[in-house]
Amino acid sequence: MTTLSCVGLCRQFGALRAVDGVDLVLPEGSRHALIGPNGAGKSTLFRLLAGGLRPSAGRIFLDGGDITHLAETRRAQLGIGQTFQHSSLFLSMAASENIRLAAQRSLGRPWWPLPCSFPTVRERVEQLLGAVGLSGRGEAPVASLSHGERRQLEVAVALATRPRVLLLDEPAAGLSPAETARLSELIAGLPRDVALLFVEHDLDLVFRLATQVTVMHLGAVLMQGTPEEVRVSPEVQAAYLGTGQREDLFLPREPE
Amino acid sequence: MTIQRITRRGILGAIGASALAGLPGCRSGDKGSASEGSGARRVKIGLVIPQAGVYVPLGTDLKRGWDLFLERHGGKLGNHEVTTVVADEGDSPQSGVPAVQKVLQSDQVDVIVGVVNSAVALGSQDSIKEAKKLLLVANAGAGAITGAARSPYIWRTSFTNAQIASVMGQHLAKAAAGQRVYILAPDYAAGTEVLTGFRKAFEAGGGQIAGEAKPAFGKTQDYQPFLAPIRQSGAKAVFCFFSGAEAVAFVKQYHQFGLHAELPLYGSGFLTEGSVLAAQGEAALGIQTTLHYCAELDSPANREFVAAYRAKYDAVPTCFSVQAWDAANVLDRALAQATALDGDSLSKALASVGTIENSPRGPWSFDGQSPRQQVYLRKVEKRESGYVNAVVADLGAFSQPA
Amino acid sequence: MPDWVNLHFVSLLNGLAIGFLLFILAVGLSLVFGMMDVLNLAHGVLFLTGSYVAWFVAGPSPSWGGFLAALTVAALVGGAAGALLSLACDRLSRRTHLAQALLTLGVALIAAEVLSALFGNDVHSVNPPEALDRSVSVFGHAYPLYRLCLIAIGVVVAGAVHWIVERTLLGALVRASVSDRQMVSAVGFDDRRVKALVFGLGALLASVAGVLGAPIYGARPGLDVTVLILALVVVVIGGLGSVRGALLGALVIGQIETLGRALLANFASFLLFGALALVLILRPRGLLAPANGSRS
Amino acid sequence: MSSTPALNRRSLAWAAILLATLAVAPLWLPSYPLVTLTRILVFALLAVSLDVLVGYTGLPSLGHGAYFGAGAYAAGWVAIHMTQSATLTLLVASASGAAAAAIAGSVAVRAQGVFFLMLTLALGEMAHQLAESWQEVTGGSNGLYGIPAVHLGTIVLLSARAVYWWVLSTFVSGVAVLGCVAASPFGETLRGIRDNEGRMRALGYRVYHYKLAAFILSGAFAGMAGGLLATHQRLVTPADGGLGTSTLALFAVIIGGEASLSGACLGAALVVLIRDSLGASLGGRGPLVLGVVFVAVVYLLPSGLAGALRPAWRR
Repeated sequence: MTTLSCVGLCRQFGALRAVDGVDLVLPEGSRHALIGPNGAGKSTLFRLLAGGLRPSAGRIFLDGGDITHLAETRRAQLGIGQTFQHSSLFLSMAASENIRLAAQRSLGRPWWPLPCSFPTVRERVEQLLGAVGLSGRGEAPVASLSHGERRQLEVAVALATRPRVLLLDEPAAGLSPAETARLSELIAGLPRDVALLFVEHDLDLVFRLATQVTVMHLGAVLMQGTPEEVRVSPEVQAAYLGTGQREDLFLPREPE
Repeated sequence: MTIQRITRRGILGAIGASALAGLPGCRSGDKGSASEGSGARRVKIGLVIPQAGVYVPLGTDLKRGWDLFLERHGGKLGNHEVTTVVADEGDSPQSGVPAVQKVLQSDQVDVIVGVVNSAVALGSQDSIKEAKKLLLVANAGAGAITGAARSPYIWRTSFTNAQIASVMGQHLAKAAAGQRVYILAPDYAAGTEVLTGFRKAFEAGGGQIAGEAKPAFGKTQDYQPFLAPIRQSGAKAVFCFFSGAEAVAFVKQYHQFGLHAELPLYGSGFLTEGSVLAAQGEAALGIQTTLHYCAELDSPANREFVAAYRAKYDAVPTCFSVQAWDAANVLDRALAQATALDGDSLSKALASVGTIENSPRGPWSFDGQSPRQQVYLRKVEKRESGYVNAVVADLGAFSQPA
Repeated sequence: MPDWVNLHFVSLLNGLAIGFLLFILAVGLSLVFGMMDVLNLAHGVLFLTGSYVAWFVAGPSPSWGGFLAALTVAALVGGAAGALLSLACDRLSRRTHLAQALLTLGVALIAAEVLSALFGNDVHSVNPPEALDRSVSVFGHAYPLYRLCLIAIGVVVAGAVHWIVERTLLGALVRASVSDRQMVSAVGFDDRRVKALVFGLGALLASVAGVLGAPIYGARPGLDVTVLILALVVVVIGGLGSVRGALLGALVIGQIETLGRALLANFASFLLFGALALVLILRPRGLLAPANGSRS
Repeated sequence: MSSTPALNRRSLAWAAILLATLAVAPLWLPSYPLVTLTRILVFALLAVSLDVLVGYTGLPSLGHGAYFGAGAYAAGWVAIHMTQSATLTLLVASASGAAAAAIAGSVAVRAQGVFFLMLTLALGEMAHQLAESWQEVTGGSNGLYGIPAVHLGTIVLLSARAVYWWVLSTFVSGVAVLGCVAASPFGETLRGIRDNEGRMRALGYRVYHYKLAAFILSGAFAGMAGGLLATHQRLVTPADGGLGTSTLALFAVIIGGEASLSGACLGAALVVLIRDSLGASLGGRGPLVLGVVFVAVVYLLPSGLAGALRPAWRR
């Protein structure tokens, strides 16, 4: 049963076609990686799927229903969780409160006007703190967390709402090898029914975790397939490393 | 006229207007009422006048009139040694009402004199009633103070808005018979009272109103949008009521846009009274107004008052100075006969004060706790000493219209 | 001319005069806010300073020399005050906008009281320079000559500011700072000097507007608040940080304050804020917000 | 600011001591300082209600006086024409504050940052103008005067002491309720919106509805403070709900230190003290003193009065 899919998705900024006719299918339990050089339109595609950006053309479906015109909030309520490339957290609060705020929306009653704490939410917070490796750091204010810890907290906050579709935007960026290893354990340990789409430049992580890979280049899908197919494909190497001579990249070509 | 113009200084100004004034030259601390002094009888009077905000020029005139009377009577009123406690009314009831409460409760004064702003006078009624102390209003002109919301403890030595305006209405009905008049006043309580007073008297005398406009109060600096319709209304004369900065702006722009040549301008006396006239300058020439006082009045009492005022302050007295002078005047007579200093006995004494024949504004008497007084027609003329409101005629004695 | 225009010609013309005066006042506030995110509540007091300078230097009925002297003194005083205010605000650059606004409000309160201590609380009116102190007939309607000149001055100032912002290095820096301040300092410009210059220019224009506005509004306590609110409305309606926005906002408010009051006399008091509310409801970022929408 | 709102043991002890001294104040305070203290409490409740909006939800409003004025006029009008029961007038005041806030909020909450600030300023000024020109109900610029003293059961709240105790008890219950709400999940959601509205949307929170709820809640308590004003001053004028009051309330919150109810109270006390008592004795130089205090506080106390009192690590 397909969870999230998009057909002919486009987004134009003036003349620039940042996302150009992308078709993507994300079935339940898939571990789908999205790779491509900078400026290929990966983040833009993410924001289109999450609802932060309105598409110029094309349609997006969730469990068969058309969610193209649904607002970001509504899509989140339907189970689409996302992390951000630049950590977007609640700086005046502690780490555990950040997670609690996210978990409270679905597990607790966020509009409850009297002080109280929901046991299910508390458990969820402890569990997630442990899962992302922040178990001792619950009470630390976010402002005092290191960059790596913030990336881990990002993932914990996204997971707190028990999303059915999880969009991770470069979760491993700036992590130390140890933290990256912990992150891949966490992702590997995700429940089978969660559909995961993640953008990543750390190709080792990609090839270890992903079951499906889509390579994007200049806004369009260059190739889709299993990690092995993508690893050996010449087009991908050309897209990443450039065509022919190396100089083309750096020296202006003399006019023929 | 109630210069009760809450020129909302908004963010910056409304904050001002402190409530407890400095206590110039008299003992501070709040010892109980001083009436039981050794031998000589004493009275403590709270002078509530604006010392901050846009009404400060009025506060200054009121204080000068009060001080001058005390100085010329050896600091005594009705053989009572007077202690004056000054409190700053500011420019809004937010500061005025606390000032009245302060002199009542903290300074334990026997009588309160002053109050420029009608909202303060009306707002302080309850504290005055509970304290059973006399409030002698020296300016606030809202009719309700001694009308609908009358209280035995609140008397007034100034005027009511409608009183001054209705006299001009009566006069114009005769003088400008058959000519339609356009009327104009700011959109607030006093402005409405003036226009209703004028309209009732003018239409009773057979006059016709050509049109009416009420510019936003305190928020209008440029009157051009209100001058254009005047020309189109086919009016032959204009009656208006503005005070302070608005009076200056209106009269100058009336002149700049060339209306002064075609349409003679009439007004309630405050349009050209005091420091406003100097700022208007040539634009005010020829404007006729009605008011219960004029510094040019040729009576022995006024000549002596103006000379003394000019000698002490090097300034020409205004109707505000006379109002405070007369407040001291009636207190002087009331305290002479009063048995005690509480509100009831002082009210009784005031009721039997009779005619104040030696007042600079001419003889007047209380009629329903507000003055029944002569109202004069004045016209702005240029003298070598500058512009003055010359007396044209004494239009007779008038009380507070119903 | 069509009858309707003829009927309200003077109001339309007056709307232009008041509009341009508001533009000279408000353009500084818009650039400073767009560039530095500082809501300068002392802008009104700068205008009032200009008005008092006009009364003090030029006197009630000024000659040409007196008026020009007043303009230069106001320009110097305003520019210096603006630069100082910019340095003062800069010390709070890491604080919230409201903290900076609180600082400017404190400064405004102090300055207003100092002015009323220096010049008293009476109303001081200033006549236009003699040569301009008369009415002329424009298409058969009497209209004060001074206000016509005001329109001319306004056009010149609008052109000058537009030229500075669009064509000069300082202008480029201003526009760059409006979109991304970190990048400007990263590229090597001393951020503080640029801000002091822009704040000074804005304040200079506000004081000059004070002198120009003196013959219309005079100089009195309380004028600073009225003018500040007008400037804030103009800036917000026009969109923050753009000269075109400030000009459009000023002309719109100029017309509302004149034509609007003439047409809807009994709603006069509601007009200004009704218009502001309406614009903000329809266009939450102002009529002409800069393309990228300044980060407010 | 620390994670747990100021409800932990130490500040509760502080609050208890303060409450005790306030409760016995009328026994030793002469009447005029008592009236000033009453005025401080009324204004402090307004500042606290505004802090829910400014400090907790991150929505600085320059028109909060309008709901204060709405509550005051409603309470005054009801006291004159219908009933003098203290509780009823207070309820009517809170309800009308909430209603006014609902109408204004539904429009204002859509805007962001300075545009929200200016929209609240515009709506506040229109309410102020309505109070000036709606002569029949609000008494126009002379204000609504002659509001009778209200009674609580059989006790008529006339003497300064009776009014003071009524205002104190309402103030304490108001601040207590708002303190609870601040510490509740709803309060935490508001703080989330203040910190990072975008992320809250991405987590599925319908931000508009929470902001509107905060606006109405804050308007209700501003209306309640307005009701206390009508009871205490027995006079309501347009200036009470005007720009002056709104600005003072906003900057009292900022001086006090945002997002701390105790800070808002301290800020309010300082502002009213300067405006009413200290400023007065300088012969009209009140605004000058206030200006100097504003500049001093913004430079010397970066985290406001409340911050200065709380130990550094919990900042």
